[in-house]
Amino acid sequence: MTERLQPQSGEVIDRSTPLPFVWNGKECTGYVGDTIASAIMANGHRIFARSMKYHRPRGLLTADFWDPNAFVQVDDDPNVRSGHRLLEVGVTVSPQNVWPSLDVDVKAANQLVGRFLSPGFYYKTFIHPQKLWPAYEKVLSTFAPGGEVDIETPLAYHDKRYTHPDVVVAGGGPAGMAAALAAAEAGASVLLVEHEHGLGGHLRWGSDEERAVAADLEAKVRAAGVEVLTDSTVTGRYEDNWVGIVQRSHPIAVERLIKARAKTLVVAAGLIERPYVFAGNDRPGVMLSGAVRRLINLYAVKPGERAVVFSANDSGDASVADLERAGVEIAAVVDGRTTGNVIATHGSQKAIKSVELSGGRTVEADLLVTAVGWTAPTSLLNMAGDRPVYDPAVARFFPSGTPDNVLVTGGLAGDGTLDQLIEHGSATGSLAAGRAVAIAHRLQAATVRAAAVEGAEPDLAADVRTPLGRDPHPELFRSTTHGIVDYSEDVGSKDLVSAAKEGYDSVELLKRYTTATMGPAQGKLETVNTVAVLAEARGETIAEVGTTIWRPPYAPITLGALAGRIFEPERVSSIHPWHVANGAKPILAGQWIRPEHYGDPAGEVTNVRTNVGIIDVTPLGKLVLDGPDVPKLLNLLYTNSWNKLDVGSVRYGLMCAEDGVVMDDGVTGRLSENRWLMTTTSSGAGSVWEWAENWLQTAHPDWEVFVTPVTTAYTSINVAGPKSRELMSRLTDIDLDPDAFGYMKVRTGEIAGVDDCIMWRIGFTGELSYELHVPAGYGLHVWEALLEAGADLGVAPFGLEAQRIMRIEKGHFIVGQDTDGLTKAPTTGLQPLIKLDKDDFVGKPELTWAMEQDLPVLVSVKMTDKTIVPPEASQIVRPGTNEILGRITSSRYSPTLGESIGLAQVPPELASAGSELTVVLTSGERTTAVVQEHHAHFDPEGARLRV
Amino acid sequence: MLLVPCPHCGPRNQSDLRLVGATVPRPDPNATTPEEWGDYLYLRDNPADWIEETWYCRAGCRRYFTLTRHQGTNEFRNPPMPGDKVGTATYTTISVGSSGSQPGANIEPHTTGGAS
Amino acid sequence: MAGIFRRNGAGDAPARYSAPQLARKGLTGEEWPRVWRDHEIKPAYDVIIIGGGVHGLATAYYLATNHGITNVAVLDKGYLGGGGSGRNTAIVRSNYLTPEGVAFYDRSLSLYNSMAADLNINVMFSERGHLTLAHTDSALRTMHWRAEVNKLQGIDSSVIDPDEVKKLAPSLDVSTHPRYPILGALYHPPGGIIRHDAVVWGYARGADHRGVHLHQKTEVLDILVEGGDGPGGKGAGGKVTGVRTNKGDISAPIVVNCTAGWGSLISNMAGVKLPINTHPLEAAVTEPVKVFLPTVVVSGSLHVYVSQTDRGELVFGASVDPLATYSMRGSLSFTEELAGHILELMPGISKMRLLRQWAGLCDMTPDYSPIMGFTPVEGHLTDVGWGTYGFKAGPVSGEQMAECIATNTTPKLIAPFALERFSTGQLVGEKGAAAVGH
Amino acid sequence: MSDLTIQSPVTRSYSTKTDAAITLTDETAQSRLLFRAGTGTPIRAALAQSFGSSRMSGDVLIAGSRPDEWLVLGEADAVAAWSADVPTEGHVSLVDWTHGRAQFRLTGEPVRGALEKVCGLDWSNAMTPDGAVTSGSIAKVTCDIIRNDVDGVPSYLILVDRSFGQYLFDALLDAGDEFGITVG
Repeated sequence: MTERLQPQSGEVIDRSTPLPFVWNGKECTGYVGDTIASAIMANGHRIFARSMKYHRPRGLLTADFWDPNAFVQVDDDPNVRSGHRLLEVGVTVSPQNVWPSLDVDVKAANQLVGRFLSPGFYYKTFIHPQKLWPAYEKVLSTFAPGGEVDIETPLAYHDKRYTHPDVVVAGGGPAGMAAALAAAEAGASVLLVEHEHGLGGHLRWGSDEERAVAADLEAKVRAAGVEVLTDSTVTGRYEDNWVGIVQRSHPIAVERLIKARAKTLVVAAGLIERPYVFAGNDRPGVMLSGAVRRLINLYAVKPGERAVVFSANDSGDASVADLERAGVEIAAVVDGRTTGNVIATHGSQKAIKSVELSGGRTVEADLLVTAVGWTAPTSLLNMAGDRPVYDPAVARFFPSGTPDNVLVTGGLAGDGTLDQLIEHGSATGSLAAGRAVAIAHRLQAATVRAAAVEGAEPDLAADVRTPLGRDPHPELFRSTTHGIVDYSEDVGSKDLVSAAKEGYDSVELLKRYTTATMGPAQGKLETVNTVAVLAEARGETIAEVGTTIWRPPYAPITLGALAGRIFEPERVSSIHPWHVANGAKPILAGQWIRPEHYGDPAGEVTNVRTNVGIIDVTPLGKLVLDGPDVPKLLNLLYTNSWNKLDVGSVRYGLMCAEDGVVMDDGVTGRLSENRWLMTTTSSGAGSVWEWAENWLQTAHPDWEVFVTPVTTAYTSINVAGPKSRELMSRLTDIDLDPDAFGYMKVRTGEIAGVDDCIMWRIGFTGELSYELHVPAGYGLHVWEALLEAGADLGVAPFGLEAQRIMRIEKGHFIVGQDTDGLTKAPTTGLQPLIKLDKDDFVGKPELTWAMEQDLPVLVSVKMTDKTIVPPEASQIVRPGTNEILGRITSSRYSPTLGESIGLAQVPPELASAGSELTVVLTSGERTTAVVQEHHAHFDPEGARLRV
Repeated sequence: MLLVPCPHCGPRNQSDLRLVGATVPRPDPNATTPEEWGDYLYLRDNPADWIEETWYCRAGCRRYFTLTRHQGTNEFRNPPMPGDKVGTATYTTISVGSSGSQPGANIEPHTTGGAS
Repeated sequence: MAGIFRRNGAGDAPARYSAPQLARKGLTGEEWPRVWRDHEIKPAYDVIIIGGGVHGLATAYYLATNHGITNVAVLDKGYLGGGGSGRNTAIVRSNYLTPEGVAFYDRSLSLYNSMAADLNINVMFSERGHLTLAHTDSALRTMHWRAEVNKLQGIDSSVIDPDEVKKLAPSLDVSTHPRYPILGALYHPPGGIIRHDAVVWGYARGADHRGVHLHQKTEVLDILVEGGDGPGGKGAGGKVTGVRTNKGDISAPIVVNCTAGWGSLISNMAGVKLPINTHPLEAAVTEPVKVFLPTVVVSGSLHVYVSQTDRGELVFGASVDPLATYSMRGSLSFTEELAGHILELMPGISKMRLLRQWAGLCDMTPDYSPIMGFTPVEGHLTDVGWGTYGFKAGPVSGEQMAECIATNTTPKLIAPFALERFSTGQLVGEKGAAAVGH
Repeated sequence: MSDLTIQSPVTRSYSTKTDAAITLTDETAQSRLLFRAGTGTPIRAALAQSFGSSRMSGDVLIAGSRPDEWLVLGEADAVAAWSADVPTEGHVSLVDWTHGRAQFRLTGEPVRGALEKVCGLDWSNAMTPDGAVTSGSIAKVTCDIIRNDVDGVPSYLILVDRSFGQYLFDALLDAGDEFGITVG
């Protein structure tokens, strides 16, 4: 029976604050400072879970974060490491992977058929009849391990932080603390990150003297100004020492991801105790020495009544002393450094009754403690490019070489007395700080905004540390019997041997075939034993077999912490508050939120065609081009010619990439001799700007042109409709007489009392229209002035949908909708705008050839049945077949014409007016459409535009 | 998060820049053949080795410039951080900005490919 | 041409995989025979295939099975399935945008469907349906486009509304979410996931037992070519004579490049330059939880795709890293973006934990479509440039490449993917819908 | 137009506190000029400010915001007065940036902590001293940032595309929340 001990000198529990909680449906009580696992044990429970495949009862093994048997569900939080997570008041803790209960588990019947569940058994069965596999799959998927996700879980507050410390120390044991202290004393800014809830590493559950050393170091570390994060993990080391840290202890965030650009990283991750492989090694009551030491010394929990200890090192020896002090009877101590060995445990499924030792001896016990060696958790070093090398004399891996900005200390680097470890840590911290100085100097010197640096760049400090020694340790991986290697995945050494014999005999193949090391501990406990068993099967050494590469993250991170605050920028025009107040239906266009309509798009169309409408077109990309060489730039970027555009005029241009594919279009106006305003599509605003800069900076740095994006410096409003001139005349002194201000002209002046407005006569709608570009701080004012001044003219706002309908009525195409990633310029029907006689323009050679090719043609179409609007992207096929010839790219019902119209891409042979197209509707039914003579369905001569 | 040595701003996070692509000379548009032009549009050297490429410092100085990067290790010549790459003596060979060279002095004009 | 091919000695009959066999071996403790065997490398083969992934192994398998050509060696510098075949997210589907793509992947899907029986190994094909979400008007239009093209090709594919999306994947947030509303989805019932490693092992086992030699840890250092107009007699007009490996030279009149990540470097060895840039593609997996996500979910706008394995893990992927590189180190920013985007879609899973991330290499071509078939060097064929779609295409690529090799003519299904298209400008239109193509 | 005031993109109202450690101020109503100038132009001498740094010149702040770009910021009258007699000969571009950008100021001792939550730049005194000018992504939007301490208290001017104004303002308030922030 497990129970709470009398107060222990190093215990971290606060007995004055009991915490009630529920475990497996039973009321329990723990204390502040307890982990969930220690509290459960203290309440007399030893079984935490059932294993994944065979559903065998499992108890604590390591009693820490890596315990493979101690995953629990805490309220809506699945897969909680009960060996690590601190107990909180009132939580409901449930075992996972049990059905119907922890005590009675129907799936445990799997044990009976265990001999058939050989590795890869899935692959070898359920093949015939194939139709039945989905049914098998359904059953098998109920065996999925792990807790349950409540998909209604609310998204809690998560955030992130960037930091740029000189030194990050991963691991707050004695060496890590010494490194942090020395670095801080050398003047470095230091972030010390400790996975456990307190600093000290293995000293935390050590002797009084050891804990005193730890406390002293911790006090010095804190006094030196080191930023200390406990219950936090360095999860990854990425390129250029970009270090990921998950902080689980932040006061306002559930978990916080810290991204540190560390000048140097000190890895002091310590060592992880390795389990031993033998028959019955997963029976509840088999524990590692670290587990019993934690339970006794930190949490005052008695782990059993009568123990056998199999010890091959100091940790095992110390556990004997701890157990004795806790009143556990020591039935036997078996020394792994000589010839002693553990062969098997015997007992029930739920408990050990006896331990079989080498030499035929069997000892009664309910607890077996093993201390057979260590795994070096070299994950962070792997991520830094290190390929650790196995040392058989010490039975663990050691680093073989890290970059200059990654240093290793503590147990990962070697062995020594406590003093030696601290001394090595201290030297490592000094070295890290010294190197950080050189790196900081370089960064500061290279960064233009930074403060000036004095003197020459210091040399990178040389490594003059006295290396730590290596204490011999016997190679103890597997006994003479077979047992579990991967507890999470329920993979035994026998499985590994047979998989290797089958041909899966490289580490990677073996891993994939058996799933060993693929579970939640990601090989922290299992990797070395897996490699050792494979080496044994292949008759090779561990070094020859090699090891797998540990991938990030070092410890799992919640998706919430990785996401952090979810920043999804959104942008709005100055008129946005008005749109919201006036019932506009919002639509997302890239990052912009725009009005799709104000309730009645067809009515909005009619109002534009009969009165006057206004639309907020602020997202239209706008670039100011300044300089004498602007025409050269325009000639290069557009397919048409820009040599003779007068001041006060605007022109449409088509822009292609070098492969001749249409990339953008828009209108550019000449405001003065050397100043032009270019407009782009809304989605192209950013890319056209970068495109122009690219050509200017790399191909023509001698051209005198400055490009400045002014998209949101102006609020853009299109005023469209037969009454638009009347409306504008009420708000501006600019001469609007058609002779003075004709179609495709631009004027600047005052509108509604606002200076420096730009107005040009163009429009997408086909009506007389003025596009206003108003300084954005006054945009809402002008919008409201338009509505007020035009009330008697019937002025009303219209949205994107009305504009879409009107542009189809006019046969205007939209880049990216009516064109696609392969549409070359001639398809658009704008051949007159492709000036092959220009000396050069982007895409010229490709377009020269394209003019000769049979490319698809963009045409306007009417549906034969006026009421059918085929969805955009409906396919055009050869009659009577499924052969695709083209597609409807745009379609709407035209309220102006009272019929269904659209644009389509068709092959040249179907492009002439009157051609009948067979269109397949979503339902599969077919209808027909007829190609029109003009692109514009409405007012093909453009008379309404030019009035 | 790779640190990219912008010659104007200094080392910046990769997310602040955009890799435009390998630097390829543009054929004379009035004398090129479809094969040559196809090569210009599509064919890039793709070595696991040093490569000349164009970067655009999108969030910083908004300049295009050429850098030399190793496509196997992502190391830049002019490494911004010493000793990051294992097994290559990167630290002592070249220095950035500290030897009196003006930021931007190592930019060469070049032509870019057709990617947009 | 088939006359020049010889047979390797056929292998022992492979052990049949079945439940009774499993029971018998379980009771008797009898061991399973090796899935594939080790052979001495012969001095010459009829066909050498570089790359022991699903493409290379399937090509070898179909050469032996469909064409009786067995004097074939598959060379891999590492272990079988260690590249893209073992690093992908195991999604299969056929709802592509172009008729070429649809026809091709539909054949692949039907081969996947019968694979368990054909190869006598349970590849755990889970035909669970595939949802591609649309968050914008234009994305919805593209979904319609794909659906219509698919339907005309006989593929089960349609656009469904948010309510139907919710029924298929209850964890998705289909409310009028302010930022990325789910406006609809392309639903493709035949899409699903498969146990990718089993596919590799199945083909390897099948090829081995038909006499193909599989040589792991055999790295090709050079492709030997004579008579070409480039340096060293390589390049256009040349003729392949064999390969040089870390284990010596091997003669062969036909050398097929079935690699991913190193595709351009391998063909460069023959003097053939390919329009390929190599980019890493990252993926990640969570800890297992009880199964709650029954379909494959893809969002192009959010650059994420996700499915849940029968083991309960969520498997995530994204679009390729814009940095062209051969470095396969994982990045933190990938997992950050991924988590942010997945929580946009499924805000209820914020407490799930990301367990492991990894990267694979993708050879990207300008039109996101492969380069298959003959090259200007006689005897050097490619099956490369698969970008992010390689795994899905494995079976059909193998089948078609085998036919190409055996008949010395280009089969119709792969004709659109010829190398020449980049100089004639006949690019394949798959790029249009390929922001995230899973 | 004298009765018109420049509308701010920040249109929501916020409560203010007196004891907050950080103050966020909306300075969009100030004037902003953007100069770009080719090498050898006389205005470069008049601006006399290198890329990455800034200084007060009378009542205006002159910042070298790009290798060939300068910002001049201040109250409308001061900016108008300053720009009245700058030489604009040669290859020079002058764009009134007043309406193109929202301008916010974050002031307070813990501002660095707030910025570190939303921006990956190094805000240490060595890398970003008073007067430093840079640009970078804040909450995923590209901003111009000028460190412009007020009476020795760290203070940063943040300029962003006007259309992102409300979004960024909210993101900054959120970032400052854990330190105590108020709208000034």
